[in-house]
Amino acid sequence: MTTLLPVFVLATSLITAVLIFVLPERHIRLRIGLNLTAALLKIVLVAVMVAGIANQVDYEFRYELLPGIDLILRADALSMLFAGLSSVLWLFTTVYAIGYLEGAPNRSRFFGFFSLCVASTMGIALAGNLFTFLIFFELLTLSTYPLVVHRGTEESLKAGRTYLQYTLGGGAVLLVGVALMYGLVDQTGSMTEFAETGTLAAIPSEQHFTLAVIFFVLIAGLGVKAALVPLHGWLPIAMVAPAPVSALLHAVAVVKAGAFGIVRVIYNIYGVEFAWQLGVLLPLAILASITIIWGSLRALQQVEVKKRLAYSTVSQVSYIALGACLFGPVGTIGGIVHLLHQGIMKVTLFFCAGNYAETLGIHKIKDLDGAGARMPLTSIAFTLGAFGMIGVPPLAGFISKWYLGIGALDAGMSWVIGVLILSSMLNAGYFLPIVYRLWFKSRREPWPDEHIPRGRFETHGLLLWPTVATAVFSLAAGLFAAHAWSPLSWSSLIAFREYLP
Amino acid sequence: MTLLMYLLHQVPLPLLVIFPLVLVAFVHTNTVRRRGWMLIAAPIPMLLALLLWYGYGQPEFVTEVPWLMLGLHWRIDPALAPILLMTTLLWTAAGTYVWQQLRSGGAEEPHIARYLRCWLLTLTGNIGLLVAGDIASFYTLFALMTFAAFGLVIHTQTKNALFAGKVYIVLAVVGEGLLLSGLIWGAAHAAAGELTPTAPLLTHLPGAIAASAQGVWIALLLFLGFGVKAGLAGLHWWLPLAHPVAPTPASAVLSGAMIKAGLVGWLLTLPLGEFAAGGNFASIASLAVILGLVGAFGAAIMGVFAKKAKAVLAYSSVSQMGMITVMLGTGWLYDAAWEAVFAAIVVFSVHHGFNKGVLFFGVGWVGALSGRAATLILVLLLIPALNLIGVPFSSGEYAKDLFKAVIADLPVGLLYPIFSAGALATTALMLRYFYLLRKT
Amino acid sequence: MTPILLIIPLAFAILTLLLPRNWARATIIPGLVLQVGAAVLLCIQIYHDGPQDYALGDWQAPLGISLIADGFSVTLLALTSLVAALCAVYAQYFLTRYPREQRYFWPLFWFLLAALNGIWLAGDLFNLYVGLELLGLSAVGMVALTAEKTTLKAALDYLYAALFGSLAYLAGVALLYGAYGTLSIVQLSEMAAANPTTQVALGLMTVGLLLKTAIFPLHYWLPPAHGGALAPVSALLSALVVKASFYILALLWLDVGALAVTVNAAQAMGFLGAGAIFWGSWQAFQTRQIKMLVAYSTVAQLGYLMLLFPLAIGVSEAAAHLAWQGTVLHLLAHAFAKAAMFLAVGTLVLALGHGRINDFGGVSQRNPVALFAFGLSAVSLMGLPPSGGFNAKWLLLQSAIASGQWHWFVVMVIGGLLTAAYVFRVFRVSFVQTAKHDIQETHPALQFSALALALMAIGLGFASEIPMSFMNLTDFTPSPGGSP
Amino acid sequence: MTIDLWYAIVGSIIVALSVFAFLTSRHLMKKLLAFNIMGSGVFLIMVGLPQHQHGVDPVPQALVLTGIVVAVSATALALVILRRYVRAGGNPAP
Repeated sequence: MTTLLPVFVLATSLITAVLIFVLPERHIRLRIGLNLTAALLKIVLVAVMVAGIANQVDYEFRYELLPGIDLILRADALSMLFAGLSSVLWLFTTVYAIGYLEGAPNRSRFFGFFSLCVASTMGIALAGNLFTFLIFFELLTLSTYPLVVHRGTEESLKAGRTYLQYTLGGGAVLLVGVALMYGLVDQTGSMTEFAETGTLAAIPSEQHFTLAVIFFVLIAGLGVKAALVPLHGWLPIAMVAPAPVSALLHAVAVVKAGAFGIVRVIYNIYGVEFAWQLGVLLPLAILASITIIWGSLRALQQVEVKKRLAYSTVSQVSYIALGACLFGPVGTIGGIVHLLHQGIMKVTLFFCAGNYAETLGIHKIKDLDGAGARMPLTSIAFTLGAFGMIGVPPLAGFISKWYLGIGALDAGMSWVIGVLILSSMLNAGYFLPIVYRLWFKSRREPWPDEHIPRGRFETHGLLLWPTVATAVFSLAAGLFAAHAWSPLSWSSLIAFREYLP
Repeated sequence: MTLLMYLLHQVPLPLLVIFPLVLVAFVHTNTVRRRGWMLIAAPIPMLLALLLWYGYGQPEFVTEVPWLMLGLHWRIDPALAPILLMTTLLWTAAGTYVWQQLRSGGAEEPHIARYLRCWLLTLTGNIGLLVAGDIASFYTLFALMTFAAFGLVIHTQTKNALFAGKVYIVLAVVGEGLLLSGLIWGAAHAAAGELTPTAPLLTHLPGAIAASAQGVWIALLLFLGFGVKAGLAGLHWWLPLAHPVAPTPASAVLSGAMIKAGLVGWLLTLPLGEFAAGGNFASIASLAVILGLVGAFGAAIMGVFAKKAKAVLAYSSVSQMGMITVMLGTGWLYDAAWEAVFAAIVVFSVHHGFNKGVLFFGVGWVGALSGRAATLILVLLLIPALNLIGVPFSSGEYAKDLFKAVIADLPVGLLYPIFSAGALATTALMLRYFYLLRKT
Repeated sequence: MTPILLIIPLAFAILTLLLPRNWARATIIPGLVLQVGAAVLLCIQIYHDGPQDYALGDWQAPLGISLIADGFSVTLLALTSLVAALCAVYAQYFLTRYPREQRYFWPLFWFLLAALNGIWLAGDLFNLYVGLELLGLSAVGMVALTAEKTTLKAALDYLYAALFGSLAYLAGVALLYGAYGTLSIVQLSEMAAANPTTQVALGLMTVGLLLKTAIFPLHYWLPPAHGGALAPVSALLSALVVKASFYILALLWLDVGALAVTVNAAQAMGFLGAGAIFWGSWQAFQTRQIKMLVAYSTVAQLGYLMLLFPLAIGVSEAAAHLAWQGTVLHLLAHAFAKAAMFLAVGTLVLALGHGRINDFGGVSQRNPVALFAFGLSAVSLMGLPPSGGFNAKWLLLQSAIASGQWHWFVVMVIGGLLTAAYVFRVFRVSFVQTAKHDIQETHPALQFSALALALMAIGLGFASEIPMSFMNLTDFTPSPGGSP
Repeated sequence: MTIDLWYAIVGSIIVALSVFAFLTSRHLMKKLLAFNIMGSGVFLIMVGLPQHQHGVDPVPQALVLTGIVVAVSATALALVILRRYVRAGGNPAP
């Protein structure tokens, strides 16, 4: 059972994907049932594994793909953080997508690739070595492309092309890095397995330069998905995708896969202490800081809601990389917990953006005037998400920033505080005007394109409740941060295991 | 009586603080005009608890909820209790004012529901931060107050109000940023060595800052960060803009209570008293004195040329807060005298809070009434005005004398006469205030 | 056991030639079952008992025909049976629209199979020649089936290339026999020394085989032939036929003439491969017709096979071993993937009635399975995981790293991206919702046989162990020799 | 220098000439003829080269015989296709 559980977790969405592809377009109810059952089942399985991990159970599945190279699915504390995030958000995004795409064509294809995308994310979360990670990383690229171009318009096809150029290029660079790692450093296949304190510390010093080079090749490959400047160009363009895709892509799947990979490389391959000695963390930290500031500055200039959120993602995801570069347990906690916090907050924001677009036809920020009165729950959710992003307590974002800040000081990088604060202010600069428009401006002209009239709720229930739920999560994650089962406590567990072998 | 005693120990502080927050959920656009009582009810539980607490001889009153946020630690701080009492009373009074307005249909503007929600949120933050003992929740409530007050500032939605709101929010965000960096920096030192820092208590902060090599910079960040709220000269621009445009009762709490939140922040986090021994912070303390003096007199000059009574009062607040800043700076410089200065600051701020509140209400009353009643009010308003000036036998004189008694023994040179001259500045402002009131 | 694999296809070839049309059709399924069954049985036997030699009719070499079944040959036999079987299933349904062509398709199909099996099993150079000729003639016949002007021209070009190549090869055989007095591969590999005769012979044979394998710049005949033929024919041609001449080439360079080849020559072969990768990909990116795209893709993919020579000659044994494994895996993966791709494309063209890539809008709704099969095979061709193509690329990359040949490393990485560039052209348009004209439904068997092949290409990524374990049965590791 | 080697040398010359013809001719029929001549050359080499060592070797004879059969059938196929091509309107000398 401990061997097969990781496989089952992966299979829940993989098999769902296959079944959905096979299912004809018209079996709507069956498809919905299938989707939701699988999503719930996955959450249950992940929960079982989380409980197991807390009790030091090892879940590992191994299969020899090539001589000396294994496909490893293994659950450790870090992977469960990501897996938990993906499984929970899969459920919500699925519900949301069902509402969002009601009556749209090609739903079978959409949900099929959607499940496939989640399966890849799960694979990334559970990957036990670099090779397995690479496999699912590429699979993610392939399964998200159909989602980006789903609408089939000229614009989305163009976006899809850009998306591919970046992600396939990044994948190739990552392949180079991984191949170099296996070929030059690791002849036995055991050093590229993710281990809790890294595996490379024992490498003789004449190979250190090679290791540093490989590190940056790997980061360059991962950085495309993690949208590190200057590799972030695809992200705002990919905004043409339907809202649930943007939500999933930006909050969980693609960007997180990149960030998660960076964390894996630093902590579980190089080992943070070794990486620190190697001197590769500082350049990465600087790059991440530049990304944080640059993303925020660009976000300020955007006039479309989703574009602004996209640049905000560019900025926020780099917090994770930044946290990973801070040598010390507190910084680690900050980076890792932000992986989850940013996920739920950003998914909330994208859900809201989707709600405004779907209900009232609002795409531009200037059209949001007075939307708070028309759609109060959505707007409250947006406000919570936005304040969370700024880092206002007691929301989740504050917890991340708090730990990142203290971690930076512990690591002796006090300039990071400046980055954090500047970013917070820029965040305030681009989110507060939206919040202001929502609540304090009044509506004069009619809505641009009102699809869903005000009924029992402000919009379609399937659009509303996932939004509210994730908003509540982002509040709860901050409010109950010190609780034993909070993301923060789980991240602390990860950090403990990293620093205290 | 034992029952009350029991309640006092068992009812956790968070419930008292959260109560207004719960009320927010019951504000609806349709019924809002009948729900004005909520504003009075909101601070009442805390007021009662506080009175009980005083009645029972100020026992230790602490609530700890380790799983909430980064570990919640709330207490009633005996030293700050007078400010807490003043704050709750002022909010109750102002709430009554709004209730009265709503009943008489005086507040016909739209967005009244939003106004009430923001009011309750601001109130929660303002009262809560005075009982918050850990950094995280303190900052949470401080931020809540800051952002919710934006709704009070721009409530009337006139052009001036929107401009004031803009200035307010920009300064507030800058202030929050300075504050957060200072708090994190300080907390990092307070939590040094721990693997997972839950937020340290505020009481640990001054010591940690004093012990830190970069303590001066941390202290500067905190001083400036709270200074935005406390109307420190140079960071005060939002005050004279916001007060004339905000509704009268909102101005009253803004100027009377909220402005003190910045002061409380200083008192709680800065390395004052014993932590300042050795003169490490002399540079910032001197800065505080200078900025305080600039505020005290500069605001008076500006205020004399103000065109609106409420603007005059706003400048007066800046001026009065300048005097408090002078007191703080002096106490900071001479750490041995800090105990006495601290007492003086608390008394002064309570005195200013009440009197300034009443003066703001006065603007509203005079505006609403006419003829004899107005004249009567004007006469009655002389009392708080004289109090502020500090004429003999007034609360102002008492508060200032406390401080003067301290600095009389210190080698402060010209500070004593200059501080005394502050009364002249206040007098000028009050004259201008009455002049403008009479004109309306 | 071994000769059965030659007897079955030959017998069915004659049977289908002689029997009336309807009867001939009825024999196909039994024939396929027999063929696949025999291949599987042989695999099992070899796995248990090790490599086997068999002298046909007990006539010993050099006059007799000797068959050698080792790990490598049975792997290829199994591949051939599988791919051919699925192509045959496809052809059964596809050819219902081409009754006349059907008449000749089946005999040619079986002859083709016999020729392939003969090549895989041949133990001497002359049998390889006979196999090559039979293969060439039946393949040309298949290309010419539709008897349209363009396909006839393509068939002629193909035929001339094949004939020219065969004669060049035969001349080389003649030289080798003149020098060493034997044609047995085993004996020659021990005797062939690095002298001018051997090198000239090898040179002649290499040129002939390069022409037959359509390696850049001698690939001119392939795109029209593969792109113009009927879909099942293209699939067989691209997946299997070109591999046969490559197989012989590899045999010559790494086994027969291992002592005679030079590192520089091997590098030159690699440059041809790199040229094929870039030129083929570029042409595939340019073309407007989907079948031409797939055909040019074959040109490019064959380039990877050529990288075997620089990666395996003049390097350490470990690197050579990796290169060899990678190449074999690539050969298998490409066979599955390319067959799947041609079948899928054939289905799409059938449904749309044309092959213009830019007018592929709406195809995803009506033929999702075929499109999906195309997608899966593309994954393998691009070398993205999880797929056989990825595993092959990985091994080749590792080999390049192990021998420090970074230029080939770069070529392979860029090659993968170029592949992506042209296959995504197809996906791109397939997402356009609006169809410009009617799209017909196609028979599910057409779609699913393509899908089955594509799944095999993907599945190879998880089952690479199987061919590898067969490979290990053969002591055929390229020798580390090679004079500078 | 035996007579057999002469065969081989003549064979090489024939091959060389026919290769030239094959590559330079445009007409498909000419190409086919060139191919046939080339085949003859190769066969000459085949029988010629090995003979000089130890008398008559049966193997090359057998090989050439097979080769001739193959060449004839290939020529036949080429002729069929060529005829079809011309009938379909194709230009035999493109």
